[in-house]
Amino acid sequence: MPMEFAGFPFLSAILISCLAGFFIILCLPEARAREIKWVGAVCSGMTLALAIYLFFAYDKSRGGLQFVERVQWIPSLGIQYFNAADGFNLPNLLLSGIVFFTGVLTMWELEIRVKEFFALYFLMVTGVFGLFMSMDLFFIFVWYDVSLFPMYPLIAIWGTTRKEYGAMKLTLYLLAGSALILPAILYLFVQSGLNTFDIVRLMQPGTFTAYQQKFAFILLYLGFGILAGVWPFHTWSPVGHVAAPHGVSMVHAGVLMKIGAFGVLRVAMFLCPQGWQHWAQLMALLASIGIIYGVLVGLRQTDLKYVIGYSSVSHMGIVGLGLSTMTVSGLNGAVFQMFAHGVMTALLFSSVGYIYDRTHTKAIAELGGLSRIMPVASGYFIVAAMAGMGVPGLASFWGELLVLLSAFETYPIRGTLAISALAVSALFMLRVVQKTFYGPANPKYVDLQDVPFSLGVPRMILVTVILLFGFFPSLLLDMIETASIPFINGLPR
Amino acid sequence: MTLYTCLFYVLAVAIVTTTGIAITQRNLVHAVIYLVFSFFGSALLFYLLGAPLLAALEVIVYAGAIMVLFLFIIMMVKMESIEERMPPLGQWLPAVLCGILYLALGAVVVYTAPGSEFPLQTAMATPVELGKYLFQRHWLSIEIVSLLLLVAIIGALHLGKRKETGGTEEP
Amino acid sequence: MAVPWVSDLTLLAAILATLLPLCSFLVVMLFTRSHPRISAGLSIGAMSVSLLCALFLLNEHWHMEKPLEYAGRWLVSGSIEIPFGFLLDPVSLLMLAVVAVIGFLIQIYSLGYMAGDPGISRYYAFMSLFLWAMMSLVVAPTLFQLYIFWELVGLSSYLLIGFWYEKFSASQAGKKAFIMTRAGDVAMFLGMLLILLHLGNLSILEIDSPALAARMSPRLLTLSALLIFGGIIGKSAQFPLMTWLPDAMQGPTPVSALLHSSTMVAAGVYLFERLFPFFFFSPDAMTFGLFIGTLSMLLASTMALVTRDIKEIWAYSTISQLGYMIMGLDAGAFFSGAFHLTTHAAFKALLFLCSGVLIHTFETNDIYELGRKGGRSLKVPMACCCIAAGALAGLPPLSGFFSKGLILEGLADLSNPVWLIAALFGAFLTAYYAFRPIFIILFPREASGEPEVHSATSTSKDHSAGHSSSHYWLMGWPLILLAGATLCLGFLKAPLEHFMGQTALPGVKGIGHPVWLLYTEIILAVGGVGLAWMEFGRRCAQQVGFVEKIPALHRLFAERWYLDHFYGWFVDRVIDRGVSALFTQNDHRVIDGSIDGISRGTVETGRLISHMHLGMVQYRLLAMFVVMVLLAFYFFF
Amino acid sequence: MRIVPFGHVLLLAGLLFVMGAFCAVTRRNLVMIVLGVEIMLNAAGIAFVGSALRWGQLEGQACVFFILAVAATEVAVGLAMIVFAYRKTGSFDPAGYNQLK
Repeated sequence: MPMEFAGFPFLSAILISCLAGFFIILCLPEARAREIKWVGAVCSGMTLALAIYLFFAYDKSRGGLQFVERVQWIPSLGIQYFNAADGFNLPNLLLSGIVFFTGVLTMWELEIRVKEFFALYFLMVTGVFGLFMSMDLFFIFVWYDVSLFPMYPLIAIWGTTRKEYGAMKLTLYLLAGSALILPAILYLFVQSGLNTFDIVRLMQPGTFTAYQQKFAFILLYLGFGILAGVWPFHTWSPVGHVAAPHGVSMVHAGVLMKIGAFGVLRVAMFLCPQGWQHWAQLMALLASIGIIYGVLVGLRQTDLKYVIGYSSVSHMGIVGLGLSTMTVSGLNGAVFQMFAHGVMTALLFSSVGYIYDRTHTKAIAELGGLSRIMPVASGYFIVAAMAGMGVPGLASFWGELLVLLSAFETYPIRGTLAISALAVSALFMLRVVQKTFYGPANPKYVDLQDVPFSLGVPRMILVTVILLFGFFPSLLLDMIETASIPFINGLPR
Repeated sequence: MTLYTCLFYVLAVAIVTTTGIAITQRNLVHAVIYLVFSFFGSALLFYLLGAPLLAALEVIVYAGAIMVLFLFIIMMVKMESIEERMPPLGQWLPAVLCGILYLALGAVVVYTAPGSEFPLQTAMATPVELGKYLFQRHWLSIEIVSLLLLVAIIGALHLGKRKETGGTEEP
Repeated sequence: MAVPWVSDLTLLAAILATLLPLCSFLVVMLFTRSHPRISAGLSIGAMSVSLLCALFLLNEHWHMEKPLEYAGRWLVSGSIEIPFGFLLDPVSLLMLAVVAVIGFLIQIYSLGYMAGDPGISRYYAFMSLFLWAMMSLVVAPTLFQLYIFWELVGLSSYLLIGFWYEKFSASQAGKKAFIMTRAGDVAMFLGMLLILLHLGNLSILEIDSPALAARMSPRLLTLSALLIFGGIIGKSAQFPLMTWLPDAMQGPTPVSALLHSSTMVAAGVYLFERLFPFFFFSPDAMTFGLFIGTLSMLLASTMALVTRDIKEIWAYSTISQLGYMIMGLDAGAFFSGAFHLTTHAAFKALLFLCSGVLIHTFETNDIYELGRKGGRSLKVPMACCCIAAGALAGLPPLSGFFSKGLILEGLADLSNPVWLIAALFGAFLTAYYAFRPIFIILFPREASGEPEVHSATSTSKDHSAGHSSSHYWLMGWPLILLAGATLCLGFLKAPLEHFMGQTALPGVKGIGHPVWLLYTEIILAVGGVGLAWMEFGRRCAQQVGFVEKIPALHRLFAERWYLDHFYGWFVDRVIDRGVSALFTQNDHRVIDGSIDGISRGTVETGRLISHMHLGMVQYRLLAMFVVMVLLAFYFFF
Repeated sequence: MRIVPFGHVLLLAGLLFVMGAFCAVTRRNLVMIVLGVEIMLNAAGIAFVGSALRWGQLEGQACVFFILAVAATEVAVGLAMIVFAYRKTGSFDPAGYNQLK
């Protein structure tokens, strides 16, 4: 097998530590819940450490693909194990690491069927990491499905509200997405005539005709777009988020939805740039509808997690809008927003998780006045909600700013529509904050404890990340730019 | 318009009519009896079309053996008394539609095919000729068919055997 | 990023001035939440250093030829570059000093006012955040940075207005403030993008230079000016986004003082000052601004005529004074607006702080009740209050007289006399409503047929008396300082005008000084005070205002011209029950419905097909038959 | 001596075939289904005999011979199975035979 490794295979190490966690947990007996959680924490911490290392070890001045690992696997079909890091996937890898680690810590209090939960959880995250780092179409598809199928048991067993319905809906939606992706990938494979699934080779200009690109792009866009919550294929996401247990919601909204957007970027836009240019108008339309639609529907929700779910729809609309602009800033903003939204949603779900574990309700009407009872837990939520409104100084502001700016430049009317959603999103977030955390304390919950320090760790990490990238956006943007500038400049005119 | 032509049409009408009555009869015994007439008609038609041996076999095997076997079974299990359910609409409507389509298609094909207007001339293949032909050309098939009949007999025996009593001899 | 800059003392001072409050915010939030004394000390300490730096900067650059600009790279994305830095010119230096002074005094005052509140650490943290945001806004060199801090100012005022979050009205008011200003911000953001698209960057100095006018067509220029003015409308609570400001008094009184004088609402006018040349290039936008300013000024004055809540009166007066500033600026008199902003900051802070003492002592906001409980017995606050009200009314020789006079002179230069007449009428109303509460508190009438509910007032009075003596002077000193400022600021007009005029701003007119205007102003102010005296002050007065004698008018004013009803209706009916409900239904019925329909269809199809798998021979026969027919068709055609 | 055009024989066979198929497909009685199959076989036989005359070949008639044999076999086995099934379920309705489901 011909191999190519540039130094120590850090990317594979991430996958291996995930899989190692998976197998160790499988081997441990069910009763040793404590050990299982520690194994989970250590392995996920290792992935986070590796992701952070990669993020800072990446040579920004050189750019391009780094940490390349390539092994021929099935040469006759041109399938290879091909991982690499660039400016687009490193932020996402970092995000996955953060959300994964904090997700494990958030589920620290889980008591039922701990072993199965963490095993499935690790499997899901393996798929996520694999997808982000893979540069081979075949593996992208495989990882996509690996990350999806544990969702069903995770939601259906450990979920809460209408869990079977939510799990079923989510799984069916996402499988429908993969049913669109697979033919598109095979179509590209066959049409290229190169007998390879290698994205780098397939993305050479002139590989596909304009017609082929248009056809494949729309399939890939819709297929991955379903996972990214593109309007009108978004209804799985609130339902799924509500039903899922908190740690899963975190990964789900924080990372899994990014997979969709990342897939659109990595597969659809990389391979079919002309298709992208052709369909960009449609993308922008759907995205801006999604932005305003998400907040308006969220306005009427009565369940805390539904609210977050719809805000995700809106924020992912911003990502989609950024991807549709065909400008450097739009792409930067989109990738930045992927990262920022991931962290922010993870924080939202994490704090809601804490509150739900104590009060056993997510109905906004039944909560109220929580700020008095648990100021710290409320504080986490409020910070995340502020981030959701795009308050400066918090990470998602920059993503929104860049996206809206370039959207306004490219599509003035749709951009204006999306910008006007800013006001509504404030209304919607503040309404939730007011009803849940302000007002007189509910006597039912007066005796509840605030977040102790040990349980606050994951939330603190997330807040720190939000603030860090809110104040120093260049940390992330410089990284993204190493990928976005060559990509945009390389587009056929 | 020869006598043979008249004969053919008379036979054709007779066959179709009796078959039609047979398949719509609710009483099974009547249906079988009508079908026997249909087969007699077919036998005559075979004779008309120059196959006397086959005509004889038709009468003996079809009208004689097979139909009698039917009657025998029907009477054995007292089937006349059983109410037959009307088939549902979803069942016979497609059947009728397909039938009509099929007939229409057949008619079109028959009339557009080049050789369909070819007039049939009377001729006769004597039983001797047919017998010789069969045993010269198709002796292996004859053997296979005989084997098939044997297998069928054994199979029928096996199926008809009553488990609890250890089996009764079935004709 | 500050390393090579440290040698520059100016820059160091600017960095210190703006950054220290942020540090104190972070430290308080993260570490000293449970130690109120340390938190307060940290916050005040940071603020005092900021104050010193601000004053140092003002002193250092009292004579400057051209604006100083420092910028460091903050963010680069494609062609968009967002620098972070400082722009120091007379406009920003003066405002920085004003914010620092008032912020510092209010923080001292809060020591007394907030004593005993469980959330005092949080209070000081938010205060620091607020002041940081405002001071950074003031020195922002680009519209981007300004917008960022503009949003942060909105956020921190949201947090402070809703500080007592257990009170429904407080959290509601905070929300309202944030959302209404956000609505304006959306317009401002659009305007900003419009400029960015044509100019390529958002440096304030470049926007103010005539180069921009050359690059944009007049219509686009007007459009972007109007959009940015939308942001000002929201922030400075002008018509039609004015109703959040009166509600914002639900926060602690020092917060209101800060909010109304030098930070939140001042930010809007400050932006106008900042972009004054830019607005000046589009006469249509200027006229529109004049119209909005006048309208808000008059509307707010009428509302102030009838309300009984002392803080609400001052809140309306803020709106009307902001209206004056915007009128002055829109009339082209740049210095008049800036000067009125400065003097207003002093006397409005004073007014609120005085009322704060009264409210703190008597635990009520109602002016009649304050009078009845003996508001006149608090000598220092009442005296200061009178001075401030006099400044508000424009009585000579207080500061408000000079600044308002400047605005009137600017308006007199306009060809259309309508604006001047409106402004003079407003001046009369101002004097009237400023002294109405003063007289009511000073000369209480016993049981004038007002059925007041005396619920738990006596106990609360004891409670407040317990700690008031020690805190009284903590609150008193800032009052006296501010009263002094109110008294003398007017005489600083000439040096300030010289200072502000140093960096040549385009479009500033030479202002004439018609003498009759001065007299008219004095006569109207005195007339307004006199009318208030006639109705509320003299011994046999009924203490019923002339507006209250006309029920319809009274109702209209008390209901704030039904603006709130309109917004309530709009948010509730149109957005919440209209669009939002429609979309929710769409989600449930159409999208989910069709998806569920598909799944149900699949299940039904499966059931249909499963009929064929009943083990029923006839269906198979039928299928064979059908397939045969189809095959026949296929082969023959 | 002419009898009829060849097409008419084929039409007759086709009509009979359709009748048989109809019988086999729609009647809710196993015996009638087998009967329908018999009719179809018979129709095929007529077509064969006609073709044999048309081309003067004995091959067609030979086929009919085999068809007869197969028909006899089929009826023997089929009827035995009917009896068997009747003993199992007590019904001749094909819809009742869904034990494999």
